Amino acid sequence: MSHNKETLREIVIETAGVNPRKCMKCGKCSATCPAYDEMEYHPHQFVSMVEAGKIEELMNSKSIWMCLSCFACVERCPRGVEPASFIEAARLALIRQQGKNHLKAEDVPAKLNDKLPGQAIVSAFRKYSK
Amino acid sequence: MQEAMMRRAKELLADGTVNRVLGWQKGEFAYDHTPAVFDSADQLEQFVYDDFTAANLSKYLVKETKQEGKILAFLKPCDTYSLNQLTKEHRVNRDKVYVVGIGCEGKADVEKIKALGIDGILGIKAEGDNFVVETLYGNQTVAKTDVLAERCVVCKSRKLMTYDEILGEDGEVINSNRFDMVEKLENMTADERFAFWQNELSRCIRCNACRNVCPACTCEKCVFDNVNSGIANTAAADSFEEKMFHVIRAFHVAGRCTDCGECSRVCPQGIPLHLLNRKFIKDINELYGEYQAGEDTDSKGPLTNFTYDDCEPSIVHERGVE
Amino acid sequence: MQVEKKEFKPTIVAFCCNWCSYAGADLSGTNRLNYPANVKIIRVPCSCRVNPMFVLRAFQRGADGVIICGCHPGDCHYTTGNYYARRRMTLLFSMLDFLGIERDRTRLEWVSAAEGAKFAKTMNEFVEAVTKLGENKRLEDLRCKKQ
Amino acid sequence: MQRIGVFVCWCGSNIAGTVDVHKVAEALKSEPGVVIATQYQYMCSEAGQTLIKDAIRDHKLTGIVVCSCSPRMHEATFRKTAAAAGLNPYMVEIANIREQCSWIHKDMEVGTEKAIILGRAAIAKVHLNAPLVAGESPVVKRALVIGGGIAGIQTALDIADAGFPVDIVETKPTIGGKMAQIDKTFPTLDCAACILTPKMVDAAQHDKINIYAYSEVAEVKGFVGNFSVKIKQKARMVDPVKCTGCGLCVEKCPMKKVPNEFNLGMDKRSAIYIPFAQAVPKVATIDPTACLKMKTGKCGLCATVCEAGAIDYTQQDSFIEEKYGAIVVATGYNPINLDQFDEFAYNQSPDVVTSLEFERLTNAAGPTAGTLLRPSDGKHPHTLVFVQCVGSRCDGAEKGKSYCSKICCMYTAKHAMLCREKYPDTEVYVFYIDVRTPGKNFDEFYRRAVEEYGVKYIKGMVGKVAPQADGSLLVQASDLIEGEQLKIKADMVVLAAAIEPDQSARPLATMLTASMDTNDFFTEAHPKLRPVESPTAGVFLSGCCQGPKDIPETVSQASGAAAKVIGLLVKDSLTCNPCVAHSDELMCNGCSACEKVCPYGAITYQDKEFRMPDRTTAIRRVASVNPAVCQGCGACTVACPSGAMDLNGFSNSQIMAEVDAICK
Repeated sequence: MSHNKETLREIVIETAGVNPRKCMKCGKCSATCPAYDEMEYHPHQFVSMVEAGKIEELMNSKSIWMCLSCFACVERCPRGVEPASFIEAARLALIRQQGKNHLKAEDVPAKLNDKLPGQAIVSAFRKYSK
Repeated sequence: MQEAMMRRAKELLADGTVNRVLGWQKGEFAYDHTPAVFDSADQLEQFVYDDFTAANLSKYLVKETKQEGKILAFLKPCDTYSLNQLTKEHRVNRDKVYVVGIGCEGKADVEKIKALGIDGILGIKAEGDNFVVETLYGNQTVAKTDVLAERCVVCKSRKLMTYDEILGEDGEVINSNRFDMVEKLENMTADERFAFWQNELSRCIRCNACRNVCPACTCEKCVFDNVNSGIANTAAADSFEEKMFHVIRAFHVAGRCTDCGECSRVCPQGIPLHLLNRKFIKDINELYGEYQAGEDTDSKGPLTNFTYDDCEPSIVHERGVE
Repeated sequence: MQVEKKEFKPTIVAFCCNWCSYAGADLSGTNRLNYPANVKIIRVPCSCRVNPMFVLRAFQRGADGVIICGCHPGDCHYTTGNYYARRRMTLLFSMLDFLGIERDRTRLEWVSAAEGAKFAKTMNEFVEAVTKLGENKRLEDLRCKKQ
Repeated sequence: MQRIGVFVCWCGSNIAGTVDVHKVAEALKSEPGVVIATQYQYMCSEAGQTLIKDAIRDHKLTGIVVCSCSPRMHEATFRKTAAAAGLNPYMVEIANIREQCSWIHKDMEVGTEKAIILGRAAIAKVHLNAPLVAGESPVVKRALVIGGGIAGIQTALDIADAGFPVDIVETKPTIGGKMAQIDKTFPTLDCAACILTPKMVDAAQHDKINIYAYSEVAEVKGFVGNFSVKIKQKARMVDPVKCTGCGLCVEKCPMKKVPNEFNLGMDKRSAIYIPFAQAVPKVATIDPTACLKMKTGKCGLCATVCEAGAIDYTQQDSFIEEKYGAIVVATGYNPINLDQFDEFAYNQSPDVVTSLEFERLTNAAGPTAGTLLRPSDGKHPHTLVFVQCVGSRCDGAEKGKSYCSKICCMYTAKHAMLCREKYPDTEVYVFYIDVRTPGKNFDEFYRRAVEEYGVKYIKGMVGKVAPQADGSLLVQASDLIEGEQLKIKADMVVLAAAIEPDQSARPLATMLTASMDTNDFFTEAHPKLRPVESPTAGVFLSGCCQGPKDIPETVSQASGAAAKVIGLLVKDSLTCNPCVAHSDELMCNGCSACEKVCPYGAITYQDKEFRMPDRTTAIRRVASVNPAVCQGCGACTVACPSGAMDLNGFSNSQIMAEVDAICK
């Protein structure tokens, strides 16, 4: 099902529960983001993209899967804008569509290795599947 | 006790410390003794003191102390609280009163005797712990404790607060549960409370007995009698004005009322007016700390005082039953 | 003939202290923040000037809600006025509640000269609460009722 | 019967836009006592006022009601108009049909109906107005300045130059404030001490200025023109008269390990100390918490060394009571506490400093005698990182301040420029969100830092500062223009911390009943039109106590406040507010409930003789209100059960008449 640009943006903002307009473009979230280098869109860009309504590009980007959801950006943002919530909302908007689960339960055992902490698996399921 | 008081009064009259005596004299019946001023020893023959001399004499001192000479006053413990409060408000000149504090075991309430179905009362004699009531239809005996006045059942203190001498023994402050009825009302729903007070206050005939007897209500000219006060009214035209008179009167005496219970005692319609004043006292105690009006003659009353961290009025919304 | 039910519009009397809440009301006006028109404001020098008589008078004359606004404790232009108002109004509201009058008909709110938005929000909330309660039946004086 | 004139103002379209002014005038014409009801575009204009004056004369009006904007705007104007036409100025009532009616209701019909009701309430009130005459109260021709920074000094100098005596109260042992701690000042880079100390000396030598250093305001009573202030002089244990400031005691004092507040704790001072060389008054002060003699009774070396015999260990705090006509608040600012910002590792590494600490490090009288060295190992820093907006422009609720602190961009440009100029080998980064340079020669100054001195300005914030094992600081920041994440090894990090009011401001505001905003800055009477006065009459604001500002603005505001004070002190007496309480002796019970609630102690009692109803005379205790002291708050009118106490201008009957008119 395709959403037109307006309702998708509203859904993302509503699920994130934060007002993107509060962002004053200081870039502190990107400064603290440990996964900065692997992302083509950086945390401060998520916020301005959500505000501009460019949700499709965000959903098709690699960045939303690179986010470790360590919430450093949420902790450090002086205006309380919570960029991580926007990434999470974008992810949810994507994986909630039909058959878009990023992580299927059956291909987990293949990825397992002993160094992988249990918590990582749990958080992966939280992030990557409905 | 009556003889001791009469003897003492005569002595003080004779040696000139006082030139008149404030006490009670027999009324029409055996139970309605009225306060009276006795100027001479032989007038004192009329003097009476028993379980029905319940009137609080301190309010009479407002007028009496304006006259010449010192006056002897017999005050029960709860009366002495009122005298302290009147002294604090400069309504009574304390040095022109010679106070004889009298111990008190509680006064009887004739309405309670009548409520037991006894009528046609000719005389009442106290014998030990009960009363012998002579009536047209023969005698009845009634236990004193069954007909004790409500305010004496929940008496707050038998301690004499101010006195120049004592007859009988001084008592102690009593930790009584005088707020139970108020609590019961508070736990009712708003509709039940409204119905209760609508029923009670609708019986008010605005005889102003409560105002005239209240030792805290000593204004030179009462707001309700003063034509240009804006709320002058001497008779309640509808249920609003019935409530308004009693709420504003309760507000004026709030923080000053010593809970002496006179207003309910004299109310011909038997309206429990003391509950309004006790509600204010209970609120003040709970919200701003224990305060007993009349305990001293210099402390600042709760409504002429404040602390920086008093509670907000919204507490009324959070408390109690919806 | 179907009697058109006149949509209940409460009459609200607001006592605003000249230094803070009246200025707050003006500020909410300057910012064009609207609140219902049935709130009418009476200017008093300080919240401690509001006598319980005035509150009862307002209810008698047909008001459905009375709200008193004053400076935040500590900000009073007369240093201690609002502390006395706080005690008096707490006891008055408690007594009205004791008599069974609906609690939401009376309210006290601290609004500073810089809080235009808060003033408008408070008024909107208060009118909504009073409208929910309906007409003031328990403290009404029939002679003053609008026919 | 009153003859009332009603004048409805259009206020251009402000009122006429959503209120049918003709209908309002028409409706109010039929109110009892109204003889004329007209409307006009601008009642407050010259023409409007003439319209009123003519109406008063033609219709012999005894009272007027103006339905217009808030009384707080033009009540005074219309009172003057009435007075000019011979009508008592207090027979004027204003119905606020703009801020509280036309501006907040869109629907014309609703607005008109409400305007009519508000008009009726004002008419009901004016019927009961009594002509009042404003009393006079004397003005004490002396001013008090609280705070001895550049703001306080400048205000005091200006007031003293106008010939009025001024007292400065400063909590620290010397005046000078924050400016004394600053090295250079922007935008001209002249040395702060060089331009400040002459003013401090002028203040000390000025015969009209009296300085209470090491003192604080304990209590303020009274009102404009008539304040009585109790000043607490903290004990210095040194007699200010005898002490010559030679500093011998400071040298000889054995206890040398006390953190020196003047250098923000970056070096140590002795127990008996003089904050800095040019201190005014140049008097030693003993720190009782550190002095061995005070704590253990041993030592006493300074007393033996002092030739002037100025040391006196038994000195106690003393109080001075003084009368003033005006009070100026100049309590200044402090950098905020940075504990909440642990991402910058301010508490973890001594090399992360605030800008004020950086000032001290570059200052010749500072802990490193002017050479910029790393506080941790004293080495020369090669790479410096300046971080802007630390704690400023946050959401203000849990963390930091919501406002911009205004001066950081400029002083950081100054620091960066000085650092590059003195140490060309250093690399200086400044991470900013926006560089704000709103002043004369400000932007040119910032461009010089970038173009001439090569300061690297990077748009983006620093996210994290991590102290490394080798003592350097790893700064992780984002460069929003290049879209990169930078990791810089820095030797020093300077945080441009937000500034907040001095913590002595809040208790002082309560004492002065001056109101403050949620950030504890003093609220000005009007943000644009009266920025140097507090709403509380007689209290004036100078410098950062009213909001963040730089030195040029502080000095101009200080002179502004001084001008206002001089305007007040020139008057011999002030017309005082006639809307004061008065007691009806016949009804007064003398129960002193009113005296207990009066905040100004304006009520006294006396025994008076009265003819009683039964032709006897009696002495009765009755209250009487002193109109000069009473400010008209009305607390007494409610405490008085019998209604004897009433308030002019807001009497019981008037307020009840307004209630009736509104509810009708």
